[in-house]
Amino acid sequence: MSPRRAETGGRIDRLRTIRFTFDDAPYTGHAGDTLASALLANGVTLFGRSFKYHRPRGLLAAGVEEPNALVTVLRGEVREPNIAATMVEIYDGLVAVSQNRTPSLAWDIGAINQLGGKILSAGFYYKTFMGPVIGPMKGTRFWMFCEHFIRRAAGLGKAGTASDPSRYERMNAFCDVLVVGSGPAGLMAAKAAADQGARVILADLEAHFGGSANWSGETIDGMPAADWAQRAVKQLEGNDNVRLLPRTTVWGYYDGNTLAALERVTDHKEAPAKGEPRQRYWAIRAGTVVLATGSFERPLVFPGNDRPGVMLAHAAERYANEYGVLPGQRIALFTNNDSAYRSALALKKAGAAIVAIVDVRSDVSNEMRKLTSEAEAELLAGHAVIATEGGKALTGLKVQRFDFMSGALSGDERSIHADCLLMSGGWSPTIHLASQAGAKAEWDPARQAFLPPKPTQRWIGAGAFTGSFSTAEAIAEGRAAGLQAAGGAASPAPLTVVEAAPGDPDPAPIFEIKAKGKSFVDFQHDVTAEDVRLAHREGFVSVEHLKRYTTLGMATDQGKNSNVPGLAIMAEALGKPIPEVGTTRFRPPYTAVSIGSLAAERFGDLKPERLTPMHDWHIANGARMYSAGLWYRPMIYGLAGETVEQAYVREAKATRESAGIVDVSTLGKIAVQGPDAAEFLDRVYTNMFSTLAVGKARYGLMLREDGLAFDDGTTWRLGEQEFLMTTTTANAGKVMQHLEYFLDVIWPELKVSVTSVTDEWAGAAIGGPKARAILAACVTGTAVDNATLPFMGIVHGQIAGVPVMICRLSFSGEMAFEVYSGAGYGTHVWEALIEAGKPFDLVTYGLEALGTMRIEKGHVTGAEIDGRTTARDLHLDWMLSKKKPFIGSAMMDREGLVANDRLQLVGLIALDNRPLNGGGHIVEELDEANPHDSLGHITACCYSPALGKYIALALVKGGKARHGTRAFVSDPLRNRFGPIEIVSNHFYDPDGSRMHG
Amino acid sequence: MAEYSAFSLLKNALTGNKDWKPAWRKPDPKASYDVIVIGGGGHGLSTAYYLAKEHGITNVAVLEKGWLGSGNVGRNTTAVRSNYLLPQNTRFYEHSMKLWENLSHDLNYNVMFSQRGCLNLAHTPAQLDDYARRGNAMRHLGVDADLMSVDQIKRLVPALDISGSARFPVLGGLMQRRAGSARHDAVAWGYARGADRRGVDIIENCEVTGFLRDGGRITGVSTTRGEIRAKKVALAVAGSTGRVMQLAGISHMPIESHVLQAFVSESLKPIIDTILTFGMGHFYISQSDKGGLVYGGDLDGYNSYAQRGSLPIVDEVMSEMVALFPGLARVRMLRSWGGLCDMTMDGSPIITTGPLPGMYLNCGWCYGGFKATPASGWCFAHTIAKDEPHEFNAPFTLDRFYRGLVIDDKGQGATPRLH
Amino acid sequence: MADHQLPERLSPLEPEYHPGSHGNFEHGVDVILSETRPGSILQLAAWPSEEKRLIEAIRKVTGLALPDGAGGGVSNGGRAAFGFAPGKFTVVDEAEGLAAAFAGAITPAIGTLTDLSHGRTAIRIAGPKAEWVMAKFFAIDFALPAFPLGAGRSTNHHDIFAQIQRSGADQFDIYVFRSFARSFWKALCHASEEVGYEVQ
Amino acid sequence: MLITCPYCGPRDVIEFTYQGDGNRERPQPASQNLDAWNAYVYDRLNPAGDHNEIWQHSGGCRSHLRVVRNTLTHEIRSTTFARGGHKSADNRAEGRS
Repeated sequence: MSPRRAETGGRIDRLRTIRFTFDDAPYTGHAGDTLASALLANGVTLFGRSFKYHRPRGLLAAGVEEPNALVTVLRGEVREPNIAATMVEIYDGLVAVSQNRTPSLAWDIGAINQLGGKILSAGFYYKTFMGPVIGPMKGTRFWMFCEHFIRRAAGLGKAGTASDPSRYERMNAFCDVLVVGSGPAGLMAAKAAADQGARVILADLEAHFGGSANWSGETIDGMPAADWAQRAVKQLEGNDNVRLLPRTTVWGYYDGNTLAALERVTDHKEAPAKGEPRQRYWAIRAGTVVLATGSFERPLVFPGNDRPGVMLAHAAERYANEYGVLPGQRIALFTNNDSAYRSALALKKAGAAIVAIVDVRSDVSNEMRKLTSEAEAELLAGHAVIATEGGKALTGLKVQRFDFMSGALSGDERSIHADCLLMSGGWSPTIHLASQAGAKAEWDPARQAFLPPKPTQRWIGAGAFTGSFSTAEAIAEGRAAGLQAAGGAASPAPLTVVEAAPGDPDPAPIFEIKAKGKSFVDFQHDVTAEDVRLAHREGFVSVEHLKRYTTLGMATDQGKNSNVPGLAIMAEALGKPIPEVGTTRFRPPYTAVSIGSLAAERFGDLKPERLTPMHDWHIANGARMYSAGLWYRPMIYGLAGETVEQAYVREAKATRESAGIVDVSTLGKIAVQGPDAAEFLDRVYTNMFSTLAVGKARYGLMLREDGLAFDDGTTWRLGEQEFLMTTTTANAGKVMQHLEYFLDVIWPELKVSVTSVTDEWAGAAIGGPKARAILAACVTGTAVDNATLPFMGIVHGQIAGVPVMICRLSFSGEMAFEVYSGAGYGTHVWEALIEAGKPFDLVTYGLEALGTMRIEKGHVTGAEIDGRTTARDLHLDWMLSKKKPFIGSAMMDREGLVANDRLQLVGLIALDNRPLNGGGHIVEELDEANPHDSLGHITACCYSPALGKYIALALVKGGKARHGTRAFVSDPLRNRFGPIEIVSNHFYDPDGSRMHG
Repeated sequence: MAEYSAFSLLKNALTGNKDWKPAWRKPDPKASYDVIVIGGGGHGLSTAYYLAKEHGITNVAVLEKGWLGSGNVGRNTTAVRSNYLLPQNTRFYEHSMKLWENLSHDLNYNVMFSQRGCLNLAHTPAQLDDYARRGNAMRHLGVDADLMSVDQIKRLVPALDISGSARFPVLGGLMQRRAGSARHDAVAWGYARGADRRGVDIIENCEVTGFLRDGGRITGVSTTRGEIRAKKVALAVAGSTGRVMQLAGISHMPIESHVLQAFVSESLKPIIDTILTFGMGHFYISQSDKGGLVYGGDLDGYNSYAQRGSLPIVDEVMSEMVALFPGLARVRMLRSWGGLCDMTMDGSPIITTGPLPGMYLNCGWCYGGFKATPASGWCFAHTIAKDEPHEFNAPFTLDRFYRGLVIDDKGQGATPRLH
Repeated sequence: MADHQLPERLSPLEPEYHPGSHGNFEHGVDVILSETRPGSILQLAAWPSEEKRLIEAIRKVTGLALPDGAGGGVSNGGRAAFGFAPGKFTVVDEAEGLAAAFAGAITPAIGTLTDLSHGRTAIRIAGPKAEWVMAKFFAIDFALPAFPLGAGRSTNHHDIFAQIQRSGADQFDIYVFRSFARSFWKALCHASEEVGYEVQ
Repeated sequence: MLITCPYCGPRDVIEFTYQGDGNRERPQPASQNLDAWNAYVYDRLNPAGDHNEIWQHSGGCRSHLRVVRNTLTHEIRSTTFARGGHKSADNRAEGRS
């Protein structure tokens, strides 16, 4: 038997022994143990080091609020830092290590900070480290020098860089009633709601349902409370309409009664089953929420209250009753309220000696006096603990007479030997979720606690959450809440009989004992009562200033232990009641949640891949792909040994000399249908579409409402009331929403429907002098000669037995055709075109060659239509119809949009015959050392096989007037400087003779 | 001798820290001032500070409805940078950067400005070109900028997944080395103390409930602490601009109020030594001196004054985070909060005289307000003192939208949620 | 052209479609995944106030009588129809050529017809854990009372838009954009591993 | 936040795209009143309280909705189709009458 494990008792499985290590030392525990209880059972008292002073710390709590005992759990290379040992269920092979200590927990060099003492007071860093105003350490340098060391000293656990192999998942859930917390109140609420037929979810952050019933030692309905809870759970398990979620922390209460919860599915297992997630993120949309989240016991603030061995009273009770572990053999208690007496008795029953109960109150009730004598303890009423003794474990404490009206200490100090001191500063309801839901907590002077506000969303409170601390009240309120949440009528129920220790729920309003020595308010962050008073002295008196100046409540426990004591000390300093100091609003999360769980199913799969119908063909045929938004598109089809430039030059050259084919399936395609389709397009595009003949296509330009260019593309008239609009790949979704907005909101009278048909069609653009011959060789059912298929004409036919639609339009500047077929036939048609093209030296080309040919032609794309350019800037003013208003027409002529010095589209030729870079700038005077006075920038560039030169498109101030002038490219980022000539953007075949053929 | 120094810390430690003075006084408002600055956030406080320091105007009150610094100066991710695309923005933010670089000395308050750089990751060739355009634009204005290779990035941030197998592999990045982060609250407190020591009255818990007028001219404000008159009334209430302007009878502004969430992880030993942004989404991250990872992403995307975040953005931000750092999946998000952003129609701010006589307006900080704090106050003080803008803020007029002179760094047009 | 002359359509799932049992199937297969490959997927949209005539046209052409109510639908062997937006319906037939059959029935006065037979990929999930797996992706209530038999829903999983019809008590047909289908399929298989799945 | 689409029922906000201030009036297409256009494009009421706004159910039926939502509490007061002819959220089934 380990040193502190009681012979009997607890809800652990003593037949199952579990082996684990902590800081490389092997230990054993039992199934049902947490890391905290198992280590405690093994006699471990030192669990962690504090943040600032690196003081030795033991367990303060037994649950989620533990601020001291933080460990890192290792799974191979994968690290999980900052986990409270109280929340780690042990499993065989568990490896846990302590944190924030060098070299070891017992001997930590960082403890030297304690010598800094009063220099390292709250906010000291704001007052120093500024460094000299002159010299090599001026400016920010001295601070950054100091910061280097400060950063390494700060921080808790160490995160890993090894990728987490775990799976995370999301689950969307809907229910009538979500019950948060499975203590007596929550269990009763769940049962009452389930009995009404409601869909119920019951969630509890602990591994086992039951809450305080698991360790209270009370009797409910004649059976031990823990058994009563188990019976209730069994009943719920049998219901189809109930989902039970143990190990599930409801951490966020969002708008619309949407709650976020984290289920730790396999953290307690050696390994997950196949496909089983480590954690599951529940997004729960609840009709009504029952908040039965219980309450936290508060520490008291007195000198030495952080010494290992000083613990919350209920935590010790829980270690004894739930885990069969005694946190000490000789236990003293220090309290301002009645609940500690019950704890004393429980520990006595578990086998410890209770050496004293120190109560700040002088008038202790007879009931409590009776409990004291049952515990065979000495009662020191009207006393306070003023110091603790010991090193890394408690050896004793000092008490003195205390006047709780004045706070004054008097009389002789008395020493008491004890290896464990339990404290109770009263209880704070766990109102975090209610506060997150959007309302301010209310201070209750009797309970000396913030109670939940009036609901602003659909929730009902029950039990200790509402300030009703007795189990009998919890059961009654839980049942009523469950009924109400399920819409059931209140009905008389057999009274549940609870046998519990008596006690007044109201504590004395004492939070701090002022005596010599460091008294901790925030344990993890080492914020002392003196720090709070210093903040007061310096004017940081509002609760938010207090928090921010001292870091009180900013530790991993988020103030669960420190909030109320901190406020109380500030309130006293200010001479104001606590509610006037304020309480901070709680925000999500209630407890820290893993980032992986929030990424959930998108961990390792951030965005879907969007693939064209010919994707697999491209891969199989050597295409190098790159992503364009979510799409993957071929960049080049490189031959062995080719550079990217060699490949695209070859592809572009071959296209202009014979023919090339490119996958254009990614272009946005929108079916615009209905009697008013033509009228609608006239309003949407700057140019006319109502005049377009059926069977013809037209290039169109759209503006935004503010008059700037938005998107361009061709639109095909397939029927009197049927158009196929194409958009740029990047803007497909935006254009669709733009059209839908105008049809729904602005012009609902128009009979037009728009549908995304991007995925319906596979598109292949085939261009070059031999393109028509290739089509003629494989298209059946239609001729493709100039008469049948003129420029911007559309025909229907078949290729390899598949219906196709062919439009003669050109982006490359060559005689070119876009061939559309049903997406399921895309590869079939593509392969047929390739086959037909073999005798004609057809090449496949990728986006690089596509870009090269468009630069040669001076066509614009997203690099030029960048949301800041106008039609005029891009020399597209010929498309602005004067015959009709269109979206953007009223705004496009405002002074700023027609100014002469705007950036305008031009072409550039590198006069030094060296490559240009996208994003290079243009200057009139070259100054490599101090570049200045940029005229504009390169939007796209390439080597032009057609011109035999390095060329670019650029946006240049007053660019049109600069045609024929010389300037310089100035690209300090890539150290590329050199002369250029500014020319028209139409480099190649400006009159379009090749495409008109 | 400086009030704050290592020596003063030592001296005070010896006397039990009993002699520290309040960082700023808590005066009652006077009946009138030369200038009233509405808004005790970073911008309002720095405006008051520079009015006193640069223009000798010390008969100034800063009115704050709640506690000082309760707005966005205390609810941001503390990035300081001047890596903008458009010259109007770059010049202004670079002026701010220069003020930042000497701010701790200027204020005798350590604002912990740490110039550990800001790296924008690029994931496509086109994006790399975009960043090159931006970096070159900065260089042509004398601002530091460099492109980093994948190898350099890997050395700088070893925890980053730079493998080619990532959904959006990292191809390079744009680095501004002088960028960095600072301690946000310290900026508010430092300016408050600096202004206070120069005679400015900082009045907390004083909510403006209306404007006093003489004819069309604004002559003061009514507040929860009485009427206060002033020759000039300046607004620096970003996040609440719409609400306050409505008190002045101006019902519409080219502004929407949006919520921006931010997040902090539990404290960790150093793992990210720079500010990093993701190019295929909207995500940025740095690590505070205390060790918490500080990160955020996109706006929630709808008008709100609630400071309440929505869940989908939480999920989105975390998804992008672990896409970049798959090793951080087990690190835990500790805290989240929401700040109110004045989103303008082009994503750039407004610092101007007017729009009413006697009024001066500083607003529209979108989510770039923190880094602007020094220059915003500096330029606003100039504008108030001289009744005309400084050249740094001359482009940031209110009428630029209507005249087609927008400063649209992202090219998104009049859709505030996209800036 | 007659249907039999057409080559077989290529499925976008092809390289990732692995018939057989996968995941944690040793404890039983709890969902079955398949691509149903209908020949025709149409979208029909009625002008406001013409909805009844459109519903009647659907009944005439397909024999499917749509129940009243938003998102109402019916699934009948090889054919299915459901509403997915105001005045808008998806109609599916295992055979090709349904567009031609509707050509005369949907006059310009009633509304429009858009053929999406290639543009949407139909994936079926069936089995006792179908609701559980679906809930991993979509924020809608899949419980039978909330999502009755035959009904349709439009929803999305981030970038992936989906129309879903309940075609059985524990069976759903999911229509996704073809270009996203492979990614969605892979994610669906991944999410099904936990319960054990079979691809048919 | 949940928005009750008149067609699809209550759905998570993730399915919707915010389309901004619903109070704005677009001038007649041929209007040359630049002030009116400027007001339409750039000016916002931006109230702290109930706000009339447009949302698109972009991840659902793709309808645009008029939503009255409180910007202080995010409470949604009403939801109707932006396009006439279809009824409000209270009458889902009537969408097809």
